[in-house]
Amino acid sequence: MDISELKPIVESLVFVSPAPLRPERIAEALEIDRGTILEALQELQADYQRAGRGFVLQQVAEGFQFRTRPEYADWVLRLNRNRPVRFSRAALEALAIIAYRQPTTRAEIDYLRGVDSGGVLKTLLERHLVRILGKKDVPGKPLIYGTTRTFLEFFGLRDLASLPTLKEFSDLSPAEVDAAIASVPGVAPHPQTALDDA
Amino acid sequence: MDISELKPIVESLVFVSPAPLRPERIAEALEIDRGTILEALQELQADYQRAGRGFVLQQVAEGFQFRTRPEYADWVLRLNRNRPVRFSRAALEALAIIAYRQPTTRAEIDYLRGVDSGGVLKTLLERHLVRILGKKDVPGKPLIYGTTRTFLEFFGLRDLASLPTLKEFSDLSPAEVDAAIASVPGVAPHPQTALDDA
Amino acid sequence: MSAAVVDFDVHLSNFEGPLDLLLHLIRKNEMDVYDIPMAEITRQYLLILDAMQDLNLDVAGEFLLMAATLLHIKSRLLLPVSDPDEIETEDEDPRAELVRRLLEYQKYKEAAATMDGFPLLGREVFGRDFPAPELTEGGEAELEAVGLFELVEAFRALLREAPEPYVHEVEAERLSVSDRINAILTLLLGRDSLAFMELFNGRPDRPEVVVTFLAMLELVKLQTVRLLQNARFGTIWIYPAVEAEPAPAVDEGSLGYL
Repeated sequence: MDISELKPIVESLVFVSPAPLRPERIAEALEIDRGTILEALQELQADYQRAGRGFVLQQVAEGFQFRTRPEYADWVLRLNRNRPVRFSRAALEALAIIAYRQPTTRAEIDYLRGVDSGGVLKTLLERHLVRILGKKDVPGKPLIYGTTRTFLEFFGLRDLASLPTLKEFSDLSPAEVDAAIASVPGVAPHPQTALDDA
Repeated sequence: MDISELKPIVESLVFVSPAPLRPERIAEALEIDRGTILEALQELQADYQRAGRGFVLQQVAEGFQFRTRPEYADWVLRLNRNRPVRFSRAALEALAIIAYRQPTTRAEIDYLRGVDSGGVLKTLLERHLVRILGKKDVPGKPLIYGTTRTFLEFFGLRDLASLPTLKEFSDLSPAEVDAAIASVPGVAPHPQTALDDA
Repeated sequence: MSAAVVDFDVHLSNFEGPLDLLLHLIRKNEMDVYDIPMAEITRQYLLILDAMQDLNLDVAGEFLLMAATLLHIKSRLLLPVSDPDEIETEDEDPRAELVRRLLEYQKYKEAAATMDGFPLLGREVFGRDFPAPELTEGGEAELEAVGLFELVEAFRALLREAPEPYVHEVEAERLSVSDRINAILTLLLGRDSLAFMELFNGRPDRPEVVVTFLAMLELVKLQTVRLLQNARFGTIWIYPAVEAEPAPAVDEGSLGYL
């Protein structure tokens, strides 16, 4: 099959998929090598970009998905009468920490933000942006958290590596943070006693 | 707004609609007369027809909808057939009960879920997530069930001890437990339509 | 209260936490984060906390804990250094950990702001998060038992489509749940399945959708019908619960968790 025949087929498969479609799955279904599929996808991507269409082909969460152009957001929201997705600053901060430091623990998030993050963590779990990866092999066996595929889909990221690099002001190693958490009563603050100490 | 500006907007609205979209609804959302909308839709229809695309704009009962070209139906079916497994809520519930209470019996699972679990239990056995450990030494000799190595692999757990304990969920709401369970790889969460603020 | 504090919109709720507040003070006073004047920043920080308490606002424990930390660092800076060697070894600058935390926090704060600037799914961009009808009409797909969630989703979609009620046009008799139950059962007579959408003629209005929903729930509760769906958000099929031949293979025999 040549690429001009392949393109509309690939297009239809991406179109019917409710989630980003991986090139591997297309390759498997069509019994065509992944490289050729990827080529077709990239050509389609360029075609859509060029043509001033209502939606474009985006590479996201290790797959490909059609998505509307950002400039039409208001119209879509008006049609669906939906409220747009919103994140509180607290949720975004916690999410950023988890995204960049995963696997990470609740204590680490609390320490880095300087405030209790239980509530936001719950919200992030409920929204399937964050998941429990398991338990950390340290005393107390705290749960460790990481981001999900849904996180990549929400933020339109191809994979975790495509997160923008952090501005390096300083870098606390996980070991340093652990040590600090152990030595600072910041995790469960008792304001009165703390004030007396001072 | 002239028709060339209008077309991609209309295109994006039809694209995001799960059901056929009536021109009246588009007209309402965009505050543009129905005739103009209909004109844009018909032009789009012709564009898609002409271009040899993977899908076309079709007028179906009461509205417009993008549909893949009928000649690609076989490919779509092939893609669909090797779709990743999806857990039903019932299967997840039964699996959670078995994971946390093993060794456990069918009667116990039925009792805890309040419904018959024969069907889901069969599915879990077929998928090798659950196995029969033996028979319980009580009258009737009911079969007892436990989880398998496949279960651990599927959920990315090293061993059963690394399953988060129920106590760790104790101060979490049922919704959060759901979220935590659903955030496990391979378990697709319900697609979120409108997310509320944190 | 000093002018420096008054002129600034004193709301701890504007700050994500004590680190955020400290960063604000450092930036506002153009202080060098690597050489923070502890006496001055502690003074300003405490003034803001006092103002909060004057306003009877609850000051979160984290803010008080940071106040304690600032006072502690300040007092350690005031201690005379007896042995110069001591500084070289264990005792680094008492401010060091605070500085590291501030810089680290700033890093994630900026990352969060950057991420918020991305085109978000459901805010700036939208996809098709539902399987296309092509996927659900093949009939080959395995049927999954429908749960309450899917049912409610289907009705929500209908309600979005349904026009607002024309209050005076609604006749009370038309809206009886028991009538609707009978109507559904009649439709089912002699058929082995019924597509959910067949329950509605043309464009239903809201009361009709709601009454049909209630009738369906009632029928499910009475175990008179079973609901099956070939894919999430696919067509919902209604089957009579008592039937000559078994329903297609499904995950679960009945409406699992209703």
